[in-house]
Amino acid sequence: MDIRVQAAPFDPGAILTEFTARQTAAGAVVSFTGLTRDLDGTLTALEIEHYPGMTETALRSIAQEALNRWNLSDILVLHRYGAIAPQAPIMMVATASPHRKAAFEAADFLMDYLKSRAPFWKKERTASGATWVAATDADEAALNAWKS
Amino acid sequence: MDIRVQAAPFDPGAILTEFTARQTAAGAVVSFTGLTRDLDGTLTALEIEHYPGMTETALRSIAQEALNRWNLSDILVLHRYGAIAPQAPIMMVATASPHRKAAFEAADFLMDYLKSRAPFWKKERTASGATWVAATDADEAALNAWKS
Amino acid sequence: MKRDVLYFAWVRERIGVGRETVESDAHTAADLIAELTQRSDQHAAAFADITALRVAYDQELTTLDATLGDTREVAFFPPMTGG
Amino acid sequence: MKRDVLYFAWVRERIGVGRETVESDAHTAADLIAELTQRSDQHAAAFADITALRVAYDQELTTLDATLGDTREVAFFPPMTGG
Repeated sequence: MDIRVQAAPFDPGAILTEFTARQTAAGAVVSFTGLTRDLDGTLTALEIEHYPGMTETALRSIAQEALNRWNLSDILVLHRYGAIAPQAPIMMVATASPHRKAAFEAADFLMDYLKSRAPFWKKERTASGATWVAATDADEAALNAWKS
Repeated sequence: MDIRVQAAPFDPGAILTEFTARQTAAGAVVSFTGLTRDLDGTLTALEIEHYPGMTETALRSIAQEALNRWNLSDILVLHRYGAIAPQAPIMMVATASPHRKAAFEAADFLMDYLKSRAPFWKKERTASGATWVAATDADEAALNAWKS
Repeated sequence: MKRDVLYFAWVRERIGVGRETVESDAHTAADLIAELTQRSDQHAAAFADITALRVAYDQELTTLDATLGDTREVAFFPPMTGG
Repeated sequence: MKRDVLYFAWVRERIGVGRETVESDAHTAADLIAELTQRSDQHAAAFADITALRVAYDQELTTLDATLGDTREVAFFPPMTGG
């Protein structure tokens, strides 16, 4: 389990290379990378606030839950905080498993949990001001789907 | 759409870096990398035969089907043929979308289709001989799940 | 007892500080909110709609009606938006 | 008419060649198999269990009972195992 909370930018490809190279029992590696979206071209920066004491603990606990539910040989979760440029990587998860379905499901699960259960808050900054990103009902619905 | 059929080894991280860098409208990038498994340590090489005239056409048609079904800004499919060393990358798919669920589902779909509808055949070579890998009922079942 | 109360995101912005220490014998986070609301108009504004709030006791997510017990650190924040 | 017949994976190995040109007026791939089976013991062995086989006409997957029409290239192979 490799959990990283950092302000520094990262290259998803470099992380994937490193993650893939250390797998010895996996046939399947899935990665998810979240990028700052800038759909109307007005974003100057995304700012991410987090809860320093709690963040890493929460991410570990989410990753452990995935390890309990699926046959995984490895998990990586990396999440940035602070100011993030438009179209830059915000966060990444990677899963390795002998089975591709397990790798896919676990990565999807990690994203759903991370979105609503890890203490990060996004604020979008544009030329005309700054707005906190609102959580959506869809986020909770996605989470509930894993409980059935 | 970026479709590659090649004998040469590749670095999944380098491909992901390149793929991520060219996305301008996506918030979500999912990648899947398939590695040669060597569960009991006896594999000397995996050999992949393909149908040169048909392979790229089949991959394009599978990728087009994914573009029709999901809101995707980009797709990459890369598949090797020839001799592949143990624990080396065999193939990779990557999807980019404004929405993470679309990126996940499309990558999962691509893998299921690619496994049973693209003309590749795997042969496992060990010290004691060589065996063609058999398709499983699970492969067809995975495909049928997308039809409902 | 003395407790550290932490605020994040717009809760922090409305209250104007990220952390304060309060002397409180509140039984639950909901009770603690009732006390904090008296502190200033900013507090009252931040806690106007508690259905919009989430809470952690000693860095673990819980609910506003959970018993505080010997919790040392209580954090209030909006629904999380990571990922 | 003349048709190119291609074999892959263990079908190719059993027959001993990857490609041959045949003169055939077969109506379907199943009919073509019946003709090919007469060619050699190897062909007969490769086509012993046709439920294990997949077929492509001019590089498109189809079924053994599909009409060949003016198909120029017919390929026989086991279920695919890519990915």
